Amino acid sequence: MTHDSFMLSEEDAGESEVWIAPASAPTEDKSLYLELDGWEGPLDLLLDLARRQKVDLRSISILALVDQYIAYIERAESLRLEIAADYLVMAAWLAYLKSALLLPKEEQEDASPEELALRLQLRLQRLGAMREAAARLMARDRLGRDVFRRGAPEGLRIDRVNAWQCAWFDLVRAYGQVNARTAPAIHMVRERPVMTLESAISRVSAMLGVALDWMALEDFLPPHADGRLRRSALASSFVAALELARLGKAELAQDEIFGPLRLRRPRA
Amino acid sequence: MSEADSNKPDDLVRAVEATLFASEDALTVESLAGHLGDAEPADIRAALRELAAFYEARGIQLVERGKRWHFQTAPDLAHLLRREREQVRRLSRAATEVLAIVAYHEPVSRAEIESIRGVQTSGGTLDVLMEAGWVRIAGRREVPGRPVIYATTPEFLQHFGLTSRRDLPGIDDLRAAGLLDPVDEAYDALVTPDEDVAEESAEETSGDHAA
Amino acid sequence: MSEADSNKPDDLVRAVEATLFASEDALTVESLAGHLGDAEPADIRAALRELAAFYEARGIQLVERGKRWHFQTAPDLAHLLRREREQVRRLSRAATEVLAIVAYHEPVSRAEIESIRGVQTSGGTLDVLMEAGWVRIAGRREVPGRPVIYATTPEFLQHFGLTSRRDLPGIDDLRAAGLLDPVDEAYDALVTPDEDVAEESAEETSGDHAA
Repeated sequence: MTHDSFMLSEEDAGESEVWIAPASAPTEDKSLYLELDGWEGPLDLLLDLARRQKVDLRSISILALVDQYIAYIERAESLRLEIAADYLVMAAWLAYLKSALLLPKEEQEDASPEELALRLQLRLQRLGAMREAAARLMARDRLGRDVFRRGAPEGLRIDRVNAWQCAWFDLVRAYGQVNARTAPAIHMVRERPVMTLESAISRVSAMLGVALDWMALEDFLPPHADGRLRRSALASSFVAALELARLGKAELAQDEIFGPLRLRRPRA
Repeated sequence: MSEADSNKPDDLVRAVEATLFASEDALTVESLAGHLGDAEPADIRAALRELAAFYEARGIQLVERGKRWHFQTAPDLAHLLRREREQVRRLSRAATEVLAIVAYHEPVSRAEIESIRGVQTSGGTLDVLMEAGWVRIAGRREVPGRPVIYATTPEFLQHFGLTSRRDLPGIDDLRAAGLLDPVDEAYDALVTPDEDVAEESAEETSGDHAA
Repeated sequence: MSEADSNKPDDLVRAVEATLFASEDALTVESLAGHLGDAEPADIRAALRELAAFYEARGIQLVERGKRWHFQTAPDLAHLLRREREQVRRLSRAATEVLAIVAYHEPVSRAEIESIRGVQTSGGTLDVLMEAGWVRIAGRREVPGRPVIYATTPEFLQHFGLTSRRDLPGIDDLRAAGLLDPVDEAYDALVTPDEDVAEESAEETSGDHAA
């Protein structure tokens, strides 16, 4: 029997949910032949034949079993049924076993025929036990067939929410690390654009010399100073204005708090 | 009606009841504890026992299958529910035998399955059982060739209504009779002069077949 | 345990109980009668009433909605079905750095963060900080490309036990040392005529974050 035909016979056997052991089928020869495709291999057939002896598997007659099997195969051949090779191999082996069992006992190199017979019996017992176990298993109250889970469960769900943790120290240290990492680059370009007090004093006093009237402090700043340079220039120019006023070289006016600061040359 | 008065379970019992009832899957004590905040596993086990006893005679039952708990209908009502709700896939005879062999012998390799059945097992048979969720690959045997070994799953226990593998029908008898041992071991046990082993195994073999 | 003795409903009640439990839909009295053979609708109604009363105080309840009956989890236990589980997770080093930069320099764009860190910042990092509730989007910078700018939240202050961002340790010392000036900003101040950027960023850095 080929691999494929095994598959086929499995499909066919699937028709009966709780598998009924062929042993319980009628023992009539004809039905036996018709079931040929139903066997799961020669051991399966042997087990079924053994069951027909209606005794405990431990006390079956191996000789009778061998005869039954060989007779079965011969009848199948006479009916021109296709018989898979492994059934024929088993038949040949059983014929050998039978002859060995019948011949007077001698010293043999191979295992003794009694040992072979006993091993065959043990195998049949084991397969029989699993066959029964399978039947009992299939006959249990099965979920989805005999007993049922709830038809429409609401379902459970756990939503995981991350609770992030970060310690204060880790935060500060991380910042320190960022700075340490970028510090060398910062040193390279840290030179700031500034206007020194000296240059502010000279610029403001020079511009006061030509101014005719009040001028806002901002007007004294270098025209192209932007950003930080402008802030520096503003601060320096303010201090320069204070210094010039102290020296009597400038007059300062501011009409309101935070109002514009104005500057002019002192009236002579 | 009057029953309701004497029928006020405590909060944890109600919570376990509701959680198992709502769950799509069977739940372990641990996963129940996860759902029920800081409930102690011991308390949950007590609640499960209380519920199982409470539902015992009802149309719904609380059962344990492989350390997982779920509600299901009472088996004796199968005739009412079976009619339209047959969901169980039909298994081939080969597949049922292979399933039994895996269940009773696990973990077991394909070669061991084949040596019991005396026939090659088509790959499709094991695939069907794995697709059904009843059999899984349980690793490899650390022998030459490192063959894959198979075992059953919690779903197997659930489906066949087994609390654990020890619940498998007749497994104790089979084990005692040596019928789960390989032929070689059984043979050695039979022919060694140590008569006790042989006697014992023979007795129990004949004993359990009547059962 | 002893409850089981006094808890033996009659057959019809058990059958109704199991049928409703196993059904995927809510069932009318008529469809229940159909399932349960020749049961009288009146008997089924009585069974339903008995079951509803029986389950009233339990974790499961039998309810009628538009003449259809079904079991459901007790409403007061609904919170068990959708549970939030807090998972404590430590902020990664990259995320901690980004958080520190946002805290010290806010409001700050992703490009600015990257220029300060000297490495690219994955979008996921800022997402994590926003999920944690510590960083928020604070608008867009009014410069070409209008980049999103980020700032810290009140939850950030709370988590780190700060009254205001001024409490961040060492910020004044760091600023005095010029360590807070990102490389590019210092350079930009020299070469770009766009005064607003520098002004704004400078103002907001020292501005009132106590609010």
